[in-house]
Amino acid sequence: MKKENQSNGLIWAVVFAIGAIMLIWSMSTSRTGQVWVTPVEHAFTETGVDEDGNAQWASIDAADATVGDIEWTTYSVVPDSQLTPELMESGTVSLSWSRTIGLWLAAIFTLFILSFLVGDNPAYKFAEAMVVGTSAGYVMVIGLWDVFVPNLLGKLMPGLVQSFALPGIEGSHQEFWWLYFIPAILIVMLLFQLMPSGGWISRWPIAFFIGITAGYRMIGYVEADLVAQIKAGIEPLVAFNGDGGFALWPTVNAFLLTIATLAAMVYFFFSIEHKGLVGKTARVGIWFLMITFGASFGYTVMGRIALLAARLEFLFGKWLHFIPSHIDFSFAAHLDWIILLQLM
Amino acid sequence: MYQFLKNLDRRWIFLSMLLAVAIPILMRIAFPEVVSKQAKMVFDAVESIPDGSNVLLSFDFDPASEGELLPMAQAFTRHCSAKGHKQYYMALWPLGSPMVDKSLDTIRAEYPDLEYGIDYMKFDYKAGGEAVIRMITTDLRGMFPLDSRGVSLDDIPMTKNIKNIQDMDLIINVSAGDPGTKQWVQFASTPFGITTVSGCTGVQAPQMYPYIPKQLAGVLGAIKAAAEYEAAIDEVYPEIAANPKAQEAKRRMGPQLVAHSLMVGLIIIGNCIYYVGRKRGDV
Amino acid sequence: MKRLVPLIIAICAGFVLIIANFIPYAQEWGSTAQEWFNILAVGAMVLGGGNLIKLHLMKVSAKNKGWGYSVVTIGCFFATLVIGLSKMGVHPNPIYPDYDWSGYYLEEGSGLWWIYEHMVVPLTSMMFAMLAFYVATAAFRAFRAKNTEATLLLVTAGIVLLGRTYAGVWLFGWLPESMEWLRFDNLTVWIMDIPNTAGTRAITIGIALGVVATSLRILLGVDRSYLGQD
Amino acid sequence: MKLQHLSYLSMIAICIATSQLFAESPAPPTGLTITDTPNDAGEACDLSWSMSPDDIFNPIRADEAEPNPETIVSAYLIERMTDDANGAEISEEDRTWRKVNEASAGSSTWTDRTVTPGWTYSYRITAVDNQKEHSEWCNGEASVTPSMQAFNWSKGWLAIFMLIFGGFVAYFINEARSGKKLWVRKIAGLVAIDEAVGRATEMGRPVLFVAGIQDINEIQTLAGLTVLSRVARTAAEYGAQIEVPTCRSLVMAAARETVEAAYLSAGRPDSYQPDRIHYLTDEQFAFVAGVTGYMVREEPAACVYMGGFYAESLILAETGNHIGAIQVAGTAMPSQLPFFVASCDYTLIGEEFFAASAYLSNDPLQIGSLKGQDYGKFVSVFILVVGIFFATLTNFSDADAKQGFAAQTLSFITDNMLGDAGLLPVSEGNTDDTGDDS
Repeated sequence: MKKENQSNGLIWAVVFAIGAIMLIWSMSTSRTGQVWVTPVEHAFTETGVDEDGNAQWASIDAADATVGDIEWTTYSVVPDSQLTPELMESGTVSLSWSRTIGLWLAAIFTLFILSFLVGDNPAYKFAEAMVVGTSAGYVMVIGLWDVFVPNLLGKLMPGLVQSFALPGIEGSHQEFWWLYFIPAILIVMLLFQLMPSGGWISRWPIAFFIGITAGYRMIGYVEADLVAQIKAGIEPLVAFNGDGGFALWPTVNAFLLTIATLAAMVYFFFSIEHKGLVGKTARVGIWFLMITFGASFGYTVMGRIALLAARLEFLFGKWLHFIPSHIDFSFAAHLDWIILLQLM
Repeated sequence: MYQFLKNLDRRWIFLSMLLAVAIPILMRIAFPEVVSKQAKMVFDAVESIPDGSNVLLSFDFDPASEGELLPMAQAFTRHCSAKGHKQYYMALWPLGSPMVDKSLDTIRAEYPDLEYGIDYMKFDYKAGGEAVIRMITTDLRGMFPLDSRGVSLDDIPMTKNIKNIQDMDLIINVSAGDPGTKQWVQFASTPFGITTVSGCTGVQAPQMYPYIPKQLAGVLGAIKAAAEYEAAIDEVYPEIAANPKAQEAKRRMGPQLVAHSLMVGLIIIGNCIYYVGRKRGDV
Repeated sequence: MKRLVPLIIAICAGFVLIIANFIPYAQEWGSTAQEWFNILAVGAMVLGGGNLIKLHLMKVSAKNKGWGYSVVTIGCFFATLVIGLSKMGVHPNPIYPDYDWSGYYLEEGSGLWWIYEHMVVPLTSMMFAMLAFYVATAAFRAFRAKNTEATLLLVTAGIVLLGRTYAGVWLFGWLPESMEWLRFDNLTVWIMDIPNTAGTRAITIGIALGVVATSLRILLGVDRSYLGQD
Repeated sequence: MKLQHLSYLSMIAICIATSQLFAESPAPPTGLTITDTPNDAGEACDLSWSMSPDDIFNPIRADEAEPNPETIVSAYLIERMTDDANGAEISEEDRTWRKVNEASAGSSTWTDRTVTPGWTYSYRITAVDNQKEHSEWCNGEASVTPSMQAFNWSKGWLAIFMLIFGGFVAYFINEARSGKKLWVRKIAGLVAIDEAVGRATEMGRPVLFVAGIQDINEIQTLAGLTVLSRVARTAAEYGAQIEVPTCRSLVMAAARETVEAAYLSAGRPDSYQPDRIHYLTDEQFAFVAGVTGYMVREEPAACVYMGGFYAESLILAETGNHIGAIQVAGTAMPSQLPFFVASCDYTLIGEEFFAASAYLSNDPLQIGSLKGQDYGKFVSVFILVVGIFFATLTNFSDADAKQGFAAQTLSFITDNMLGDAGLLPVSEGNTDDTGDDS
């Protein structure tokens, strides 16, 4: 299986050469990977107090802000199409170092992952280590701010949460708020798994949710996938035109649809041996399953290529500033050449 | 030649795929689109409801699928904005919220007359997937007491009288997986009969076909259908047709065509090798 | 005892939820349970994250091969966690400017946003985009007309691939109107409408029944592999 | 009367008519009926009315001439008043008529979902034209008190189906328990798992098991864990190492219980290494990056993928193929099946995957459930065939015979059994108001 090394050097050389040429070319002609921003001032002043005693604030022009008002600045990106040399020299926009570095990092990390195609290498290992660590931290942050704070703390201690993180929520307990002690207790029980001896307590919350899953999913699947699909399958086998005449092709299609559905279902019978008539029907069923898989494959390829196109557009467009702005529809006339070139 | 192809290093295939996608992008090749039946069904579902209807747009995808689904999501946004529908945005994926923001940016830039809170609004991301869907079919406020800016729903004109999503005239779901179209069909469209259309990734599209037309009013599968949908919009709304930003999906079809023909070429070559190999008896 | 109590918990929880589905009074219990599940899943991240860090720390302290990468993982994990939890660089919500912690944790320009935009997004979406390469090799290597089944698979895939681009229209543009159904784009529509719908429907119904049987095995206490040992 | 007078009179009449025309209001909608929405928790009321004759969408207008442009209905305004709050205090706002909805022209039903169970409400409706002129109010025939129902009868047949399917499974489990031998066909690919683990042992390389990327609130993950229990047991018996990276913390916790129990039942609790079952990250592609990295470095001899998979399926399967591992996959994600079929040595398709978890355990009770599953399938096929038969029959009969036996049976199957129309068809005299064809 291992015959990679023969062409390893050649492939690396080709990849590096293409990349280097593009990078040098890009840097000599445009502002490769630069992000320019324009500052946006925000200022707020206190306008009064509402019936609950909370201060009310209104947005004001930053130039009018005085002591006691709250002010901050954000930055918005200047689109490439608007970024002219005159604007860059006017001083109203500035080069954002953090975003420029970020863009370069993003491009380099993209290439690191891409390098896995050539073979496992330190660059990929680095990117892999980083993406695992970063994303694990990221999902924990999301879980805390999106679920833990509003849905657990916000229910159990609404006053506290209202006063610091979510000023928009009601500061008092809702009806049945104490029910949320249950998930809190379940979390504590789950963490018993960290104990060397009390690990079995953690089975309780797991068992609870496995039971819930079994009951909850079963109904959903029966209702939407079983009953509704049987209902959708009930269609007349014979079709007529609008004027009452017999319609041949719709009838053939209706027959095919029904036969194919039943045949494919026969394939899934477990307690009948696939011999004789049943065996033949099951075989036809597999054929239709294979057509289904083929269609699914074709559709999926389309999606995957769109994803790659998006990443390459990021590299060539946002980073290297290579992509021309006009769309060329004239290639439709040269389709034969494109396909011929492909097959070469 | 046969020996070379038989022992072909798979990295040459990788390289040819890279070039097949990269070259059309760099040259911005595009091809004309013919509107298919499915794209027409989806277009009609949005077009046929009266102007100003309530439309729920749930963007259940993340940056990983942005290349495939964002052009479609943007096309839905433009179509709804041009029709003056009331747009309620939500996201069931943790990283989906920024995708909705891109649509809101589009509205602000291209439809400055539309106002947040009156013509469009956004719910924040909520964890829970299908549980969120089930909940909001009966009780919207139970799940979303506030909008994404932290304002109570009772203080927003367009949500003041909305009890739950059964008040929606149409659900548009752009989805890359789970939770996504299947869950919307299972928990909103099937039990409550809310008209639903889906824009989904190519991989999901074939699974959605059995739901048409009763449980789903139409499906847009991947970038090709998005391009057709763009073409359908162009026919009715010339101002959108004139907007180069509204042609994203069509532009993406250039690399598609070249890459697809490469795929077919690879399948053919693979089978030639297999056929020759079997003749020579070394398979 | 260590298995019996959780078994009873699972059985009761499951059957209550099945019945709740038919009782209007209890129809939201399932959603509530799922909400609790999400809370528990966040709590469980302490287990998962802790385990991740523990494994990598062990690698570092044992100076295993590639321990440097473990340092990267640990560093990135804690950096993201600290930046995200402290809402570094996040401004307050403009409606409540006096609440310092009221801002959106992923606000543009903030620390977590920077990590998300320049590290999480490019890395994960490039990983996803790698599929474009893998489908190519899979097609080249695995799609061989060995038997009827494989032939059907690859012919369908080929038709759909071409039918979903302009090539499908272009290749068969010369066909007379009466033969237009043979054009790849029209054939694709037919494949999706008839064989694909049938196959998918059979799979869907089968899966639903499989889910019923699997659920019942759990609820009847026949399958208890998740319960560990006594 | 003189002719002159007559013309004066007629002029006056025209003046009055035109002045009235400008202030003309549309004709009101009629027959507002309010009912408590059936089968719910008492949180909704259904309203229906007959459209105003000035509504251009009104079907009775179909063959009338041009509508009067001054009185075309643009919307219906619905107001509500709370009569009784079940003993609670009624707020000032609720005590008077207040607008609850503006329905668009052409609509004749609306469901008010802002009601409180047990309270009593009155409704009234008016038509509004483009000049904002209101018609006279049409008051609802009676007030309504929404109440909670004890049982959702629209799901009655669903309950029956659950009982039938569940009954089959329970019956055959019981059969198996009483010692009856049940035959189930061999599922290709399951034998391969033992083989793969054996080969891994010979080569001294680990076995990789991935239980999908979903959490334990998904059935597929549970089915995957059942297979894991078997794989872990075989690995323990052979003395092979098993590696289980997980995408969710809870799956890690559950998988540890599973594997530990498997090692114990294989009689080798001392070789169980909990750290081999470890969490990576919740993020799908970061998880894949980690797993593929592990694969190219450690080169497991066997890879088993059992659970809910998404796009990562092909990345895993192609990488596994590249390192030359034996690969067995099983998933109920139809979209990922083509990739597993193309790249793995054996693939369990959809239902087979669920069956595998029972089959592998070798437990007669679990195999009994497979038999029950088959009977469920048989019932489904039967209903499908009967339904298609009657649908075809109905299609043959002409339009006048739509009330015939075939049509009624078909409607019973699709609307009652498979729909939400309740246990039995609505009686003859009551059919006119069932406008929906769901």
